Amino acid sequence: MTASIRLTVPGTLRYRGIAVRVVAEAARLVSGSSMNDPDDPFANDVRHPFDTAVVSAFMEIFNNIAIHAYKRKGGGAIDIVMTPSERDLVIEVRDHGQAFDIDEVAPLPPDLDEHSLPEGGMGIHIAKTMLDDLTYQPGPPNLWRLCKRLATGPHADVGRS
Amino acid sequence: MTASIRLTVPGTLRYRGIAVRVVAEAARLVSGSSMNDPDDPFANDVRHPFDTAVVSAFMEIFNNIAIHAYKRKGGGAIDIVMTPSERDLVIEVRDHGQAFDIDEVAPLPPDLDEHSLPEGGMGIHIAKTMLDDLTYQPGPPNLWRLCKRLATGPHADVGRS
Amino acid sequence: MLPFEVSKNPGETKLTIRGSLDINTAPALAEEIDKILATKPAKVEVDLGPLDLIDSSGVAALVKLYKGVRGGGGNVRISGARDQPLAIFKLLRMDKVFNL
Amino acid sequence: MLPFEVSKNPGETKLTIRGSLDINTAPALAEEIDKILATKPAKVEVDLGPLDLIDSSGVAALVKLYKGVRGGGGNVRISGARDQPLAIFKLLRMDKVFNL
Ligand SMILES: Nc1ncnc2c1ncn2[C@@H]1O[C@H](COP(=O)(O)OP(=O)(O)O)[C@@H](O)[C@H]1O
Ligand SMILES: Nc1ncnc2c1ncn2[C@@H]1O[C@H](COP(=O)(O)OP(=O)(O)O)[C@@H](O)[C@H]1O
Repeated sequence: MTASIRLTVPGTLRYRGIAVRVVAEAARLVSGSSMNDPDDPFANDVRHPFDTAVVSAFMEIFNNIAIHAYKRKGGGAIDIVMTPSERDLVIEVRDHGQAFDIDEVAPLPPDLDEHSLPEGGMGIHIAKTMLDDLTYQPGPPNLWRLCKRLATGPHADVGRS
Repeated sequence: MTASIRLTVPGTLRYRGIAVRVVAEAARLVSGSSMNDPDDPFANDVRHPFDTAVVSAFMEIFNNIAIHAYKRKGGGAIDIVMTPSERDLVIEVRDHGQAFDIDEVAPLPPDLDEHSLPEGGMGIHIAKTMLDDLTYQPGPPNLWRLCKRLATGPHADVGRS
Repeated sequence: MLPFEVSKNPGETKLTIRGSLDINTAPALAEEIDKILATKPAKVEVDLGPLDLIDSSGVAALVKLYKGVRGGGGNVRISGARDQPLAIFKLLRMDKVFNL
Repeated sequence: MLPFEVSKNPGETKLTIRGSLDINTAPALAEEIDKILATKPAKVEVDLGPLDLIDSSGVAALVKLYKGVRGGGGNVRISGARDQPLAIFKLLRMDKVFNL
């Protein structure tokens, strides 16, 4: 089961839905949440904690590439390679947009109250916290590597915050 | 809107669900049946006649590659390039499995009654009839080209039988 | 969960098929069909209302059921086909034989 | 169809959000939120029961609503969050502020 699935789409938000669906399916191949729900061949809820973590992180990475790397103008592709194994899912995402320095991204304030609720700057934090490992290597192509391991204990696969 | 979406999956029936979903989404980009149904982000019914035709044809082509070209053993990839435009969807499907002579495929009997109902040999017929154009070019790689145009008149996009 | 349900009443077997009847799900239905045919049913009702998608493997399973029941002298009533499955039956001109 | 519904009763505005609240759907909600805030509502009920998925853009829209209503002296009650949206609120530690 270490064969890869590869999806390449234009780097705009129009193709976000397709990419998110494929990633959700790839997550399901690992988590075992049924791929062919007989009740609805296209049912696609994200319920399993593993699927939740993978899809949540991937949505942020995709948004950021379309918005920040490609500046909402497209002009390049987003290339996604998903490698499901029995224990984990590794997703590599490549783009040819503008690179950035991920270490300069400010962390979220540690204690939130009503007044400090953030209205932005949550994407990288969500992706990092949902995954076991997230790395970014500026390119070209810029390369994101997302890794999520299937937890064996209960309640162990969503977030580590 | 002439950018392409490309999906590559291992050539087994395990990946059929992912491929069918992506093709359904690509069809929706052309037919305009909503991709992000707000009521259910993952709702994926195939209802629009254009989507019906594309998905019906593609399912048969995918099945045949996994079963006949790769003989249910995998061992190679299925590479799918979808090019949606305003008026049509072109899907190219490539495999490195065994080639065959499509002209030798026997047509279905023209008149069906209870006794002549077929229990096989319907796949190519379904794909051809659902599409505006279906070609096969033996390889390697073997290349299927599926084309469906968006009909402008009513009731015009399903089947031509 | 299986993509179909069978309920048996005296003199009638009812089969409800849901979701996607395709190359991945048809084999399980074909096994069930063998069991149904072994009972030599006089009447089989097939409800395709909850069926969203079908491919030629799924059609083949239904044809096998139809021929098997008719060959044993029984009757088959298929109802509820809609959307993509209905388009497929029409394309194959099975809508008339199946009385859809 | 919009991914949200607004109903206004005297003294209370109810907002129901469904499906996916994300970078593609949040802008329409943000416009609606501007309209709601312009009425200086005393109480806003947000029902997230039918919400399946949210991303940081969706969260930002809800934060804007929350801060706007509170800043105008009103109250916000958010209820019904489940599955992926609930996981996101917990991760961001907003579950406490939002009282989920
Ligand atoms: N893929 C990317 N390419 C270029 N810049 C990025 C990318 N992802 C994130 N950034 C930068 O990092 C910042 C923080 O990203 P994020 O945490 O997702 O919050 P937000 O997108 O809401 O600003 C962004 O504002 C942007 O400057
Ligand atoms: N992709 C393919 N590669 C090799 N042979 C194929 C392929 N597709 C179809 N065939 C051949 O054409 C025949 C007819 O295909 P089809 O009409 O789909 O019916 P069925 O698959 O039920 O036999 C198959 O039995 C097979 O011999």
